[in-house]
Amino acid sequence: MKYIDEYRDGRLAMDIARQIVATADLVRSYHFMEFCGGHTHAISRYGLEDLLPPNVRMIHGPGCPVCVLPIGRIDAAIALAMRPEVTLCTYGDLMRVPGSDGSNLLKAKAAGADIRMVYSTLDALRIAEAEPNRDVVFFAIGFETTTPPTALALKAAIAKGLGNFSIFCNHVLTPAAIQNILESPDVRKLGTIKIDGFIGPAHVSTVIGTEPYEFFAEEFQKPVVVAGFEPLDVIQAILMLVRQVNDGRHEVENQYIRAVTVFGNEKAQAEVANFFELRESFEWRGLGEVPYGALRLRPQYATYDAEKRFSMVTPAAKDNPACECGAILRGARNPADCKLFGTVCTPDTPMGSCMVSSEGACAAHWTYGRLREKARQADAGRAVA
Amino acid sequence: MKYIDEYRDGRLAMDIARQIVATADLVRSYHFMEFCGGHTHAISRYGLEDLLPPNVRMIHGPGCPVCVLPIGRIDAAIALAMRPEVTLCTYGDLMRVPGSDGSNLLKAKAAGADIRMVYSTLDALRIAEAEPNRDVVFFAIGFETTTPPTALALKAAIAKGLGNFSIFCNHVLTPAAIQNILESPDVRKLGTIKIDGFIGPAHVSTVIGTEPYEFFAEEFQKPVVVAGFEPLDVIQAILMLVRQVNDGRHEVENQYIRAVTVFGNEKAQAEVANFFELRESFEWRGLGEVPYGALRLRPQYATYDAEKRFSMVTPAAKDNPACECGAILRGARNPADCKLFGTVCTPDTPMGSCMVSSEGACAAHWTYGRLREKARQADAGRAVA
Amino acid sequence: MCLAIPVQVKEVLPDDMAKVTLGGVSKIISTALVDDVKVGGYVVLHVGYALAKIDPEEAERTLALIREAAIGDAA
Amino acid sequence: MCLAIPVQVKEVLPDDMAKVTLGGVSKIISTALVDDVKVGGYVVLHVGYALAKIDPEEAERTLALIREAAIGDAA
Amino acid sequence: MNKMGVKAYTWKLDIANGRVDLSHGAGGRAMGQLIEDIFHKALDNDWLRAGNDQSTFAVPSGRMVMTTDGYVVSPLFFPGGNIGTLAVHGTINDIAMAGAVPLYLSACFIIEEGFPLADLECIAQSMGDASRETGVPIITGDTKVVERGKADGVFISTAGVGRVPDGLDLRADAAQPGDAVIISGSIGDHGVAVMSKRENLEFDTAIISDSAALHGLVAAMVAAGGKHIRLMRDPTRGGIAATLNEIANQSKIGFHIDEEAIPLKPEVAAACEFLGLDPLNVANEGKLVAVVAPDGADVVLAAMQAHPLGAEAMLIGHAVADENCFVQMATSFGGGRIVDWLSGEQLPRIC
Amino acid sequence: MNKMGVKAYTWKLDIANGRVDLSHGAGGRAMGQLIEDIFHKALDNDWLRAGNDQSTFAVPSGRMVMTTDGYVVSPLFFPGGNIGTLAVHGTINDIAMAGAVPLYLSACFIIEEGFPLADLECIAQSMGDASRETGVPIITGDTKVVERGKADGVFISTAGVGRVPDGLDLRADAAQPGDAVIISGSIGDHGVAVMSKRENLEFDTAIISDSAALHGLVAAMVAAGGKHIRLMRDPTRGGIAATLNEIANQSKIGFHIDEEAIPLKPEVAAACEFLGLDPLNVANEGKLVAVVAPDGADVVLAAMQAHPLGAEAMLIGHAVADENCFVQMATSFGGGRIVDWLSGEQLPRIC
Ligand code: SF4
Ligand code: SF4
Ligand SMILES: [Mg+2]
Ligand SMILES: [Mg+2]
Ligand SMILES: [Mg+2]
Ligand SMILES: [Mg+2]
Ligand SMILES: [Mg+2]
Ligand SMILES: [Mg+2]
Ligand SMILES: [Mg+2]
Ligand SMILES: [Mg+2]
Ligand SMILES: [Mg+2]
Ligand SMILES: [Mg+2]
Repeated sequence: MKYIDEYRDGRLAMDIARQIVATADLVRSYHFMEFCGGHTHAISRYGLEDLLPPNVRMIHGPGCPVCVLPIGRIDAAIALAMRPEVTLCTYGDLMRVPGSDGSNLLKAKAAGADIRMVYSTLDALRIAEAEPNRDVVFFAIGFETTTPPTALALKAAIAKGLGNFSIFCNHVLTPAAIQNILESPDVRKLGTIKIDGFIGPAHVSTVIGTEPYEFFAEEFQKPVVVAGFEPLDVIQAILMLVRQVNDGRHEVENQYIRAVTVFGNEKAQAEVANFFELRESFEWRGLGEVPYGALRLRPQYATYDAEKRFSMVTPAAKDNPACECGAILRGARNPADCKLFGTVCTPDTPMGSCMVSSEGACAAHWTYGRLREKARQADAGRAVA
Repeated sequence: MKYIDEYRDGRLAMDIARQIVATADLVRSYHFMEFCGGHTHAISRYGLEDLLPPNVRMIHGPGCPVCVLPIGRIDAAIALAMRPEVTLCTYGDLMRVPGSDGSNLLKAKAAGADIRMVYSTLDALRIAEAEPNRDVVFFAIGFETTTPPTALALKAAIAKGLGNFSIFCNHVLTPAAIQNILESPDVRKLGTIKIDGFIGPAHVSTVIGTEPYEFFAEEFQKPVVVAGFEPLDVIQAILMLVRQVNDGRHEVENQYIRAVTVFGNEKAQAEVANFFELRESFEWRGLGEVPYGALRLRPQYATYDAEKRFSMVTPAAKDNPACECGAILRGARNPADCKLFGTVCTPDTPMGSCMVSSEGACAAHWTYGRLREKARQADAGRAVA
Repeated sequence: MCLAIPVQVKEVLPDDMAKVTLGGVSKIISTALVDDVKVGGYVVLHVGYALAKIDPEEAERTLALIREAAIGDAA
Repeated sequence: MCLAIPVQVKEVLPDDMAKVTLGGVSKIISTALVDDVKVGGYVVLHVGYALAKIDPEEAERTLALIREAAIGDAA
Repeated sequence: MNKMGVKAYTWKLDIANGRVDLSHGAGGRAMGQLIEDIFHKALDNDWLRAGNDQSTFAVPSGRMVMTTDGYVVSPLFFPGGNIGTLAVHGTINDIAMAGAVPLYLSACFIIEEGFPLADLECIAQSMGDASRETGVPIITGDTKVVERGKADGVFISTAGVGRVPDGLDLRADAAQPGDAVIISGSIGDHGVAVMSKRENLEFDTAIISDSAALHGLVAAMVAAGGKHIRLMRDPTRGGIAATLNEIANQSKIGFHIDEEAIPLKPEVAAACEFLGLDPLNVANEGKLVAVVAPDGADVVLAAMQAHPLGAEAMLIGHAVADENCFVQMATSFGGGRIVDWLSGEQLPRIC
Repeated sequence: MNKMGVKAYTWKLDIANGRVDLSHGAGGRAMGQLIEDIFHKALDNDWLRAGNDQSTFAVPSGRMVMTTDGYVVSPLFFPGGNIGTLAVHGTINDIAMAGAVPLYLSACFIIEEGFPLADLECIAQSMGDASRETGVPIITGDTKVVERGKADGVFISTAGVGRVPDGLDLRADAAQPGDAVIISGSIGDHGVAVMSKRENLEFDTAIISDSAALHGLVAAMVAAGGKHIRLMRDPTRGGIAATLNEIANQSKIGFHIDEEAIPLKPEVAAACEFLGLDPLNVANEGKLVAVVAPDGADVVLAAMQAHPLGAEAMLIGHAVADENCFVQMATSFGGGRIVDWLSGEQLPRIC
């Protein structure tokens, strides 16, 4: 598969890893946050951490739109779906995200809610056209990548006069989240989390370009390398970050030049701007309220805005107090630190959203990381003995 | 079972049959028409014809509301039921009545029409209340017996403001049909059908009383005995008719005094009059157009009248030309006279409505009469040999 | 036509409804079409509605007439 | 996040749609978000929409850089 | 049903309030838990615990019998049983009707998304009870979950195998003129019990389904007069009218039966009056019709009447030579009629 | 399926345009005609023609195996097969996975009102063809019709019985550390072929389902090295990930497998990229996983590769001692990962 296989060459990765070892300064440590779940997934899936020297460590960031959705938004979506007139369309990823009290959309569907899994906003539109008696709501989630398809669906619904289509908008914004992390007390003042640089999102950046990262690089003096999601992309990006740190640079570099430009996809940006506007504040699970961290429909499209159309209320979040997702999303803790990990919380019985999405740090650690953790512990045991 | 078992005593029936033999004048013949399918059913089911002397013969009349429904009304009901917004509710009897080209409601249901079998108009109302998004049409058929329950359903729908309920009215009237038969050329002029008297309907008469039959008895000088549907009721009524003929009387007598009065159920009549009015003319299968032979909703209830609400058209009938149902319903022929009987036309594959309804003359003959026909033929064979 | 059966009224219910019974089987029906329905009385039931009351004396009289007819014309 | 794959455009269809292919599998997608989609070119596909075009020269350059990095810092 | 090996599940199934969802059919751990916590617990035997996709058993040489039936009854629970008891009894009966000894059953569940776990457990428990009472274990099974609106609560298909006693060979075409027709008890109980709970038909009656496994009764019949038995059949869908017409057509004979002789509970007769149905067309689930050579009628009937499930057995008629294959009945009124198959669905009628 | 005796029907079934309606399930003549004109004609054998509610067959003494599966695939027709071929192959395979010779099948149909007769005939014909090709007759069956909206076209449950070769005893808990894991061919073909036709997912691919009966392959394996085979399983729902995890948990071992060794068609890999799925979780219907004692791995593998259905067989890994029962995989990239069961339904993902 062109543009896939050639970026999955394990031998080349080994070679680059050797270069990282050679380049990294032995007397200092490097902590890089990969913002995106896609990078987390690649790191876990391909065992990239095993290739890195001990002084180069990756911190898994909050870049999974499923993981950052607050529990109250899931509860609100379930309440909406239970309305007899409503058909809720959603991406499959959301079906098992836990709401309050063990609820989720899969169980709501079993309890009678009309919930349809779709592959694309185009499918949701088709359903609204085919079933004019149903109130079809698209449960929209995602970062800047997934927002333009929602905008186009809304545009098409308006053009077709589909009065029975609306959107429950949960689109969130990457730069706001990164800024929030960098401004958090953990990172800024307490110093409990050391971040020496960021791997920037791959597909988000195809839309927004590299330009929006310039602000942090400058303001917080942190290097950013936008990278693709294939393992060679990631490991190359890590080498680029090590070099920037060594050089004392804090630039925005673009590893993913085959698909990302400085200004991104301006056509997509324009479509989004036509229909959406910033929310003053939006709760991200783990990060709390993020100023200007999300989008909502512009007021002129209120009839297409499910929150207004159905007077939706977002109940206060009631996260499981033992779940460490929040700290994990901010990079303050690791999945293995959570008391629930692997005991009560597994991919079959997720307690937190980090375990639901296969992009989530806990799920990635469950599927790919337990092994390495064991090996590491065994090594440590041997070292002690 | 009180009021049932005591009227099914075979020994008493034999005794009365002996009295009929004793009473009937050997030098003349008696031809009585039982108007109702209920009587036809009892006569066939209990083998009453076997008990009668050869000069007392029963003619099966058109008294089955399923059998007299013209094919065009079935076609219209199917077309209505195929409308996606319509839920058609109907009594089970109608499901297999053949429309054009082998169609019926059972097949229309299989083809996707939303058709529900109900036991009572109350069920149809419940469906309309429970499913406000469906356009629920009650496919109403029946004689005076079945009309009052339809009237009450309409009354309740109006009281409850059920805007999604309507009625496809096919209620027909007994006296009009009897008059039509008596005025038909067959009977009146050609003399091909000799009718010396009528057994009048049992349950129809609980509603309309015996009074409406006085006109025929007088005008056409034919005796009428209103009788119950149990076998002893029927055989007693035959004896009463023989006596009237012998006496030269043409009175309306009431054998079914336990449930029928002279003026019938005036409350039920009033409910019917509130909501229905006479049609100038209505097609009865077999009888053709019968003046004032049916009811329709009064114009003030047009929104509840499915024919108006859905601008229904009744296509021209396309009866199977070989089907003799028409002649059978007028008493001009017997089921065994039909070329299709028992070959292409059976209860599993009915060609005409007389074979569908178990009250129909052909179905009754299939289930109960073939045996006797065979025995009779065998006897005839022996007699000839 | 018009399948109808004689059933006994067991209980008069609100809204013109009644519980009726036949041979150990009971059912709730509408009595909106008949007046003065009494517990213990019989009605003719058709498609869920009582159509008429059964007059026990007339029923007895019919049976007597039938028996009489069976014996032969005493008249 | 944001599962997306590089696919090749096989056919440009009306209404901003295109038939794309990956490893012998083809699918119809929307190209309403990108301009000048050409048969033979590659796009990044996400939830049924092309999000960006892939620049074959830059892809080649990335691979060259990766190979170079693997060999060691010539610089 | 091969998930026994999966480690203890983190969360208990919420049987009181939970519902079957699509993950219970997806082949993962949720499915394993459903199978283990509901089916294995209820059906409880070593075959299922072995956790294979199939089960094995030893057989001696001889003739075996195999059958299957699907169960789609609505409502799922009715007086005297539920879909689970039916699925055990019905398939045992189809084995027994060959005169055979039922040995093993399989059970396949197709469950609609949203089905309450409590109902599923109740059905599974009923099957376990029925299996233990009859001594016929359910040794292998399968579970599928389909989306809401693509099934009707739960459908169960069971298959069964049994062993035919040496020398016995019952066949559909074996009835001969002169043979006796025996019914093991009253007709129509099952159909009326089920209809009494149908929405829109609801009526109150003390009638309960006759659902029962007849292999014990059959064993007694075979022991007493196996060589005289031509064939047996359980008159389920379509009632004894359908069964007798089937046999008549397959054996190319006719039947003469006597209405007075057919056991019929007064409540069933009354319910049929309410609904405009003929009890001869109404389904039974714990009755059999046996066609027996004239010489053996007495001994077979006596053996039946000595068994609890045949206490009300009656000789109801005889096979006759009839090229039309008519089933004729002498009515209690004194007349005669043809008993035909029911045409179309059994529906309440107005006329 | 006991309606053979019914006389010729007046009207032919309108197979081209007709639909199943409720009368086809009501136990009357319409049902008899459906069974005779569609099922008996397609499945064509003496057992069905005998027209009993069960069928009999002779067996020698020994061990037998019984299994059942329900088939609810959507869409019903897909590249490389349909629900009918699956229902024959799948149940034969569950028998074959015991190392057994499949002998007889039963088939139970639950049909939704409105289902086109032409589709039903096509499915029945496919089953007849599959039955003849595999040499395993369908000797008994059942048909039920449910109302529109209470099923999904047609569901089929098949059960099967077979004979276990003397001395063979395959068990779910028999895998031991060191055993070889062999797969008979490429993975994921069936699941991808079916998904390619799902509404809303539709994509074009030349992939066809691998649906096939594996008893011939199994016979060759047993003949070559039966004593070395610990157990076999067909990786259907949940794919080889589920199958290996099941075995690991049942045998209390772990597995180490090698991604490079697992046969995978490029189109299947590509389709999985499109849908965000892992081919290890995707269903197969004509593949088996065998766990074989180390000494027998070569001879069993060679026997498989000599059979057309095992031509691409590969040794993909080994069992290891592991109290966690992990299935671990060396990735083609050079790393390692845990292969877990899929949680929840297999759904296309956006992230
Ligand atoms: S393991 Fe589960 S409970 Fe713990 S942090 Fe992760 S998602 Fe939350
Ligand atoms: S037998 Fe059939 S075709 Fe002939 S008159 Fe009767 S219903 Fe019509
Ligand atoms: Mg809803
Ligand atoms: Mg309709
Ligand atoms: Mg059977
Ligand atoms: Mg059966
Ligand atoms: Mg299975
Ligand atoms: Mg049977
Ligand atoms: Mg199986
Ligand atoms: Mg299987
Ligand atoms: Mg059966
Ligand atoms: Mg299997």
